[in-house]
Amino acid sequence: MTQKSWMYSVFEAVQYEMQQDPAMTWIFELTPPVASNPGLPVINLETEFGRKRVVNTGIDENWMVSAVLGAGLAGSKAATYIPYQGALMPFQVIQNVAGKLRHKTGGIAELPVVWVIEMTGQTPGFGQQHSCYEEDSYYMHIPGVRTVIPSTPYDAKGLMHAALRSSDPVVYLYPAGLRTLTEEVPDEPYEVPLDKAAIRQEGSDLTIVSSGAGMPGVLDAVETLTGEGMSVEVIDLRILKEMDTETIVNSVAKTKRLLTVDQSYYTLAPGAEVVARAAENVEGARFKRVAFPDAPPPASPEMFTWMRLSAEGIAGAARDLV
Amino acid sequence: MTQKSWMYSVFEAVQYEMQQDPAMTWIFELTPPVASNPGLPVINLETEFGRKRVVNTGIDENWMVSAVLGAGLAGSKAATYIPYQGALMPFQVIQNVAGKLRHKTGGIAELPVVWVIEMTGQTPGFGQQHSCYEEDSYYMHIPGVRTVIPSTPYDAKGLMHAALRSSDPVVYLYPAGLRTLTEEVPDEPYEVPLDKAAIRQEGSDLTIVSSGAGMPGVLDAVETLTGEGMSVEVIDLRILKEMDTETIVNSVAKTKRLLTVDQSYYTLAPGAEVVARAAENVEGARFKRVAFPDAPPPASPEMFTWMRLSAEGIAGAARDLV
Amino acid sequence: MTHDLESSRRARDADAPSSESRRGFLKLAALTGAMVSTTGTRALADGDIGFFAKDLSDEKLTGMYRTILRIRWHERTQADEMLTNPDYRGYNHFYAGQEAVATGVCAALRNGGPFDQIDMVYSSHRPSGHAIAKGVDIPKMVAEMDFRSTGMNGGYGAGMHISDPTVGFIGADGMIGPAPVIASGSAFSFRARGSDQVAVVFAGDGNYAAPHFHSTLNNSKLLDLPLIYVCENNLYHQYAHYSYSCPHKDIAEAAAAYGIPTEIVDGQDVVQVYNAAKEAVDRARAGGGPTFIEAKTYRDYNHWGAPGAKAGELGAFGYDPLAITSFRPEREVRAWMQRDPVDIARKILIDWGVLDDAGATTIEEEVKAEIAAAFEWGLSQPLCTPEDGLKHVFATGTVPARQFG
Amino acid sequence: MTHDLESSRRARDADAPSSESRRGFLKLAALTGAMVSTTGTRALADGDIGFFAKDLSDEKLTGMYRTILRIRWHERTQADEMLTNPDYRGYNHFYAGQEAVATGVCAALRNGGPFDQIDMVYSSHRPSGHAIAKGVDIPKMVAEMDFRSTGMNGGYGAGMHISDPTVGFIGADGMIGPAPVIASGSAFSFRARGSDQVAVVFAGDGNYAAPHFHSTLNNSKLLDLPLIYVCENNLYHQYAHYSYSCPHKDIAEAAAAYGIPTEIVDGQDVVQVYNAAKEAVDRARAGGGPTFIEAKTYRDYNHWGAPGAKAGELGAFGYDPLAITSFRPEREVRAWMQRDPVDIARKILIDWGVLDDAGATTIEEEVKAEIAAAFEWGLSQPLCTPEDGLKHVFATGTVPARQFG
Ligand SMILES: Cc1ncc(C[n+]2csc(CCOP(=O)(O)OP(=O)(O)O)c2C)c(N)n1
Ligand SMILES: Cc1ncc(C[n+]2csc(CCOP(=O)(O)OP(=O)(O)O)c2C)c(N)n1
Ligand SMILES: [Mg+2]
Ligand SMILES: [Mg+2]
Repeated sequence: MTQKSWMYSVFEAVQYEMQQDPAMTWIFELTPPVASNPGLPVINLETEFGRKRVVNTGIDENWMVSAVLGAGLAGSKAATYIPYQGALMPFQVIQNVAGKLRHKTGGIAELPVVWVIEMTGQTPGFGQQHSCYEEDSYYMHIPGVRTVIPSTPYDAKGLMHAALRSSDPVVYLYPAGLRTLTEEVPDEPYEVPLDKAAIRQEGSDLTIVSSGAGMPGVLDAVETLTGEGMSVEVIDLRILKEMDTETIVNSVAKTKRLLTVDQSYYTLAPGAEVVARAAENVEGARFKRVAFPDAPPPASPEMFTWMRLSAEGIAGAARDLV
Repeated sequence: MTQKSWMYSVFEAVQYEMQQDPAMTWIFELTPPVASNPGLPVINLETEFGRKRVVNTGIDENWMVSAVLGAGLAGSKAATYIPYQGALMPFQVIQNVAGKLRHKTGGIAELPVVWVIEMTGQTPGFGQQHSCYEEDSYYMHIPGVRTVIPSTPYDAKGLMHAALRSSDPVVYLYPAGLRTLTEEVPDEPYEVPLDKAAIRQEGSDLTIVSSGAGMPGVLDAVETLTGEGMSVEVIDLRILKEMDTETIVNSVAKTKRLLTVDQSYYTLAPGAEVVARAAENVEGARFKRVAFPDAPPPASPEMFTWMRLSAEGIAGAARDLV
Repeated sequence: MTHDLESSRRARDADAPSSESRRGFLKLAALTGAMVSTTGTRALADGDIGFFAKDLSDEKLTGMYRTILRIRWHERTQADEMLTNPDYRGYNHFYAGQEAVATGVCAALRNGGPFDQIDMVYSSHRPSGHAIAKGVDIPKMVAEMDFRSTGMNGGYGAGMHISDPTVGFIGADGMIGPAPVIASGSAFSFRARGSDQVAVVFAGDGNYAAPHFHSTLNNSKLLDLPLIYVCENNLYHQYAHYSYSCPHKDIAEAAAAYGIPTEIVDGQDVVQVYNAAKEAVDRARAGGGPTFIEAKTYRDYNHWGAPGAKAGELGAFGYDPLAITSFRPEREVRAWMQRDPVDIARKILIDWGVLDDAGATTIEEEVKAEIAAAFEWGLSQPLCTPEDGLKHVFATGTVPARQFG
Repeated sequence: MTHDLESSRRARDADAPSSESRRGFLKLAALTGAMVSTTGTRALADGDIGFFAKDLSDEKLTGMYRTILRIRWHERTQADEMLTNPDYRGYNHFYAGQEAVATGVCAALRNGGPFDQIDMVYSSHRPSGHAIAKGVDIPKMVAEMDFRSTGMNGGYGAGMHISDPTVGFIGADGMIGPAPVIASGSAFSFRARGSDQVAVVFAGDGNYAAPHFHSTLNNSKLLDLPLIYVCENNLYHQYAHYSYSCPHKDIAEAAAAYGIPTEIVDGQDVVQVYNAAKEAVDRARAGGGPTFIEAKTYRDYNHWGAPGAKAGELGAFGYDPLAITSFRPEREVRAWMQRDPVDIARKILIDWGVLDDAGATTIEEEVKAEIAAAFEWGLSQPLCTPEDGLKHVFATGTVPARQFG
């Protein structure tokens, strides 16, 4: 076990799977398939596997995603890395082709494909268009596609292995803000299951549910709240589709208080679904949602840092609820 | 006042606005801008306004939507009719350009544009890909775009007038299944506001919230339920963005029972947002959602008619809840 | 259930040995050469229709004729079902008139064998001709199109979504735009894994205007992908002539601009189509990259279903009521129907001495019987079980019902 | 705050009377003609650089020189801020090296007057040169780029989203793909309402691969739209040479395939760019449809911000650390910087007798002072009010805060 960055952990999984399967391909555009980590060899997929299998293409994210789909249909494991700027360019082909393919063929089509789709780090100054934190909702509504959103290097690696080994298409949301997050990550391959939320902390007063780049702020807030004597149960969704209802409902049944935390816009953020499932299944609970307002993210750092998630905002909402 | 079809009512509004504004344009692909109605003159935008203003284009819905956006930015009122097959082709430009334009320019950009986007009628046999009932959720999550979904000919006309007169971009969802629905519709122009839900019936035992092509089934179910002595309040959302929270919360505060009904897939259907808003604001209520399962719509009529909304399914869920 | 796909599959196998002597080509050219032209680098002598087909076995040539007939009679039978049988629920975007295109192309492909060696075909909303030419099981396709649980795809997909990867028929796609791009992805994977397979996409003239057209050709050229783009230019997209969406007279010009070899062929003549496809396939297998084939053709029916058609008769007439900007004149339909791909193929085979008139008629009768049996079998199959709609969303498991709250 | 946009706006006005006599063109051609070529129908005599610019007033020509300098010094000042001022938060995708393109094109446009008569420019992620050339208020742009509440867009948009429709600068767009298609929509509306306005889009070589490229050119040609597509081919997209995404040597070939008139110009030479733009504008105003101009050019800085640059010096050197497949060699940067658009413009004006050396230097000093003042003003402006982020989502009202639960 070594301390590894999120980025390195992801590429370690990809490298391993490409070594195992000589047909597997990787398509990229502006994010080089390169990762380095102190004390470990540099990973460079392009030089290791050559330019027939690892291709640097033009600015056409729809082609990238569609090509990977076609490779999968032809029996080759395939993946691509879509930078956040192009996060929704390939939406239609995922929504109306890929997600429906297995079903429309009566179970015949196999789709061993992974689309890594970046979500921007919440960098002040980037402004409206370079701020795709919102895509989680769009991809989560699609049936037939497993949409995952890791929040730790450990999960990032394990979910990448699981995704690449699955014959279902996987949208692997990559929160760019977590790229340099570091933790102990095993060197050998392992899988994190594609259908289980993670309980990051157990508690009895309140359930907080978040995912992806929302998690660090939640954990900070929870540290404060715990210091104040509140017993918080923290759930990291990890999987948006199929969402792990059981873990959520069991927790809310216990705490009777649910706070959801989303970087996405309030309306129909993943938290809406979490609240709705809990509300359908648990009586007499109380609910609250913290999210980005229903406004595009402004460029001005003053406006933006006030509008995005903060540990204080989360903690304040938690106090209100309990 | 004359009995008019949904389709005729919509084109009556478009025709009027094009007569008022000689710069206004209409772009179509396979849906001719033609409507007829017993006792009324045929409307044919192409012959009336000529092929410079009314254009029949190739199969490129992204161009259609983008062109309308560009026309709007250049100061021309503009609209297009996107058939359901292309419902998500122009998604990115609406999500990442149009919805953010006013905000990113600090309020300067004016966008007097309307994108009519069809949702399929729930015709058995069409199957997965020709079944875009799901788009309401995708468009509803976008800030900066007013997304409306009329369910009656009266609203269809009034919302079209309001949409064409608004300087905000409007996604006007057109449930194709309602095309031939008929009611009394005034001949003169009028507006239905872009921010108000409609209470279709008042009641005290239960609130049912639905929209668009979900409404006829709800009204049928409510007739049965009323016959059984249940007092149902029926809300037609009409506007998905900005959703009229007040009407929903007031109703649920009264009835303490909320049933949402969506043609869209269960996960993150508009009903998720309705439930979440009510759950945040009303304590001690009970909630239930009826929706299409998280599966693509199969072609087989046996499978499909069992999976889609039905008045019996809705009535059954209502009885369970009360 | 009587249908014999084996023999025709063998006949369609492009890799079968071909030892026959050359045949009287110039004679044929006089019959069919009118529309021949190319934009590729290879210039054909005036009146010359190419050469590959001359070396095919009688069995293979007869198989092509049989395939054309199968497509035709499948459609005529289905159209009659739609027009006369109130219990029939299937539908189709009919391919009649265009049969020689699918047949000629697929005859140049590898249609059987292990999945990692077979050539792959991507089809459109107008798929039944491509499917039959690629070798799918017709009775199962008939069952699928009428939503039967034993259909090719369990009744889940029907008309616009039929698929059978075991013969390399990746399948129909109801959307205009995505299929060619996805097909280029299959071609990408062939090249990456060092396979000599080729990917073929059939797309209409309407697909030209889709933004995906550019992506497909650009990336195929840049990466030298073994992709064959077969543009079936039947002059119309849904309700408008292609000149409303394309500034080129020949759509192939657009492909040539990328530096991609192109061929324009008479899509009514299966031999011409085969020759062009064979050359494209050979080039692609040898690592020479993509080819764009434009087949000039026409559909006998209207865009969708059988409006304007009469039971027992081929073709649909009268203006399509929804086509407001640009009509499909009845005279145009009748003129094109004079150049029927069935008749042309039959004449060629008789002219070449592959068949005589009686032999051709026998094949036609056999095919009619085969198709009749396919419908008899298909339409007697069980309907689907409602709850099964919750299956096959993912590889495993069933999603919950949500329609009852 | 001292900045005088009025005079330069007047100078840039393409409709201003032009009465000057012709000037010594052949001499100039020897200086700048090396890279000239065209794919359009108009063939230029060898060594001839076109003719429109000869008839411009001294004031207009001087205005173009001033514009180039404004763009240059705005960027050098901003780069220095980024490199030396830890409080400076703005950023940019620098345009230095490409100034002649924006300047030459916008000099041929109508940049003032009522909104329904002005020509409209769509820009990219690399917008500050286009913005200045179109005539935006530079101090307000400086304020915007540093997120100030009195900035051009209230601090909401900053670097990648600047916009000022009052001068027809519809604005920057951070995405690769959409802008050209949207620009074609403005052109569509001009034609529909019978206006003689033109729409111009500036897009990089990277934009070629986007599927939108096809949509833009295809529809512009089909509908004869008054659109001028200015492709700034600076050889690289973010971290790869354009040959990784485009099979053409000249991207203009791709446009010519649609039947669109094309011009390839030396993007370092403002006069060549102006001439091509003038011809395109005249054609578009007269109803002759679109033109595609490919300007061969180069950027002095790396893709984004100022890595590899030194304060007080022009350009950035050293390999971009993220560019793994395809490098931008330092020698290439240095070679292109020899053909500096500022120097070329200055030489032309002196050669033509429009300016003498002292006059040129005076203008440069004036511009430096103007830009210094713009930064002084811009960076002393108030910051934004956090709550204002909830405004301007719609034309009226404020959306609710949701970040506190
Ligand atoms: C994205 C999209 N938009 C619209 C349609 C509706 N549509 C189905 S087929 C068709 C016409 C296709 O024309 P062409 O490609 O020429 O094929 P043909 O029908 O002539 O075989 C259209 C517009 C669609 N299926 N997908
Ligand atoms: C859809 C999309 N994908 C990726 C990006 C990231 N990106 C920004 S600029 C750029 C390169 C653009 O190259 P080019 O068009 O040549 O313009 P240049 O930067 O050279 O001026 C890329 C890939 C983006 N902005 N939008
Ligand atoms: Mg066609
Ligand atoms: Mg470039």
